Amino acid sequence: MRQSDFWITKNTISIESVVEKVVRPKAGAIDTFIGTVREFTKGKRTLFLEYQAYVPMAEKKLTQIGTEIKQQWPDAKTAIVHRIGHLDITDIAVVIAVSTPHRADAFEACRYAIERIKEIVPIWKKEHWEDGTMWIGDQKEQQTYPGGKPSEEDLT
Amino acid sequence: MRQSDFWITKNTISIESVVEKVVRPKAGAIDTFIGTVREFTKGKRTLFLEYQAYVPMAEKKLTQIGTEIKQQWPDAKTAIVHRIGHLDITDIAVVIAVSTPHRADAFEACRYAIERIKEIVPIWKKEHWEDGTMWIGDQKEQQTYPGGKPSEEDLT
Amino acid sequence: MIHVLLFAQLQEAVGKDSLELQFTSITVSDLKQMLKEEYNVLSIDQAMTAINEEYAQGDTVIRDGDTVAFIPPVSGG
Amino acid sequence: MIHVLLFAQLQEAVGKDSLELQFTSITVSDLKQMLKEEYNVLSIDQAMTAINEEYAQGDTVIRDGDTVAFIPPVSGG
Repeated sequence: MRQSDFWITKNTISIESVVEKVVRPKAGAIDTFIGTVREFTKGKRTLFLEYQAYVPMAEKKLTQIGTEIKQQWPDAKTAIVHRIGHLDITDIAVVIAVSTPHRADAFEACRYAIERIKEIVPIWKKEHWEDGTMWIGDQKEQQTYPGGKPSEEDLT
Repeated sequence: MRQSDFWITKNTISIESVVEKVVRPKAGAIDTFIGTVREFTKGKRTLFLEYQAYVPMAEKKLTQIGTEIKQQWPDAKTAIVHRIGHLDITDIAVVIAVSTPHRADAFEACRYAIERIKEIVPIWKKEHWEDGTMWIGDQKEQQTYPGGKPSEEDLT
Repeated sequence: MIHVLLFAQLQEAVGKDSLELQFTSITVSDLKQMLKEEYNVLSIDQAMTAINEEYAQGDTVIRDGDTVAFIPPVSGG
Repeated sequence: MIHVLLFAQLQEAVGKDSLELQFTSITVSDLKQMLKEEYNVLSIDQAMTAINEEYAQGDTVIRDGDTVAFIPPVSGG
């Protein structure tokens, strides 16, 4: 079994392998978020996707998200895996699992994790549509960063 | 593969078998809730649990929850399985999976499903503690039903 | 004949998981009262009632052939 | 020597995934300006910058031996 609870992979993600990292006697609730490749976005048809990551930094930032969750929800345990490379429609791109003693925290912390992934983890998606390709950025629909940097709040 | 998306089982639950029922090209987000057997509740140590269900009605009520979700989130697809019988610490008692095009709906609908399970699905948990046993009721900490019935709102 | 199903603590209190009762019709409330007295199961007051797998109110009439289930506060999940 | 890593659209615009530059020290802003002119990659203005795998501000000084990554708006998940 892999050492870390936060990793990038080129292979198919097994949901069970992520969940088993957070199962424990203290926890009664596990929330998982699974991101899959959607065929249509705003009417455009996706044929497949390509994910690229700055792998060592991405794993560091996923780990940081786990630390942030621990600070906000001390009883939580988190595991996150993100896939890179070629992904087809319905393939799993990301799995997040958070276990907590009670369910409200699991839902909130898991939601927090996916939002943070979209803010700080260096992973990029290239859409391959029927009529062309494009690197997608800025999924959170934030403004661009005038100074070429996110605010302190975004990063810490 | 089993026909229904809502079922009661005496066997170990495979998370993947529930998730695969809601994976589809339209969906980009899947939220799953996994309920596991917790060892300590308010300082009391659980040795194991026993779940009992009124099986045909429980499956009907799980199906109803799926219908309720479809009404509130028309793009959602839901699958729910609940285990009964003897469960040990960390065993999975319930898995809910909801897929939607966008993630906010998946989180909300999945949360809705687990709350509704605790309101209307005829499943009971018997705690086997170190120092005795008890059928647990009223997890939602609602009042008892003076007329021996929940309100219309709870049931429809 | 009315088929009665009992679960969880009610099942243990009565010592059976089902009963067959010779009524042609009775309201939910009256049946509860009858069982409470007959088996001394006070906790039936906290139970919901389902007739043929659908929740029913106290004034609903149960008829010959119906299956009635008494449903203590649930604790699934 | 400064090691520069490029990803996504920046990688395609420059035509390389990394560069080795002969600076002993330069600020993030100056390096961006230099690359923008040299490779005509306007979109570097939208990129965040990481030095040795941690996000850095525009006035941070990059030193000999550092690894600098330009990070276009991310789209994981």
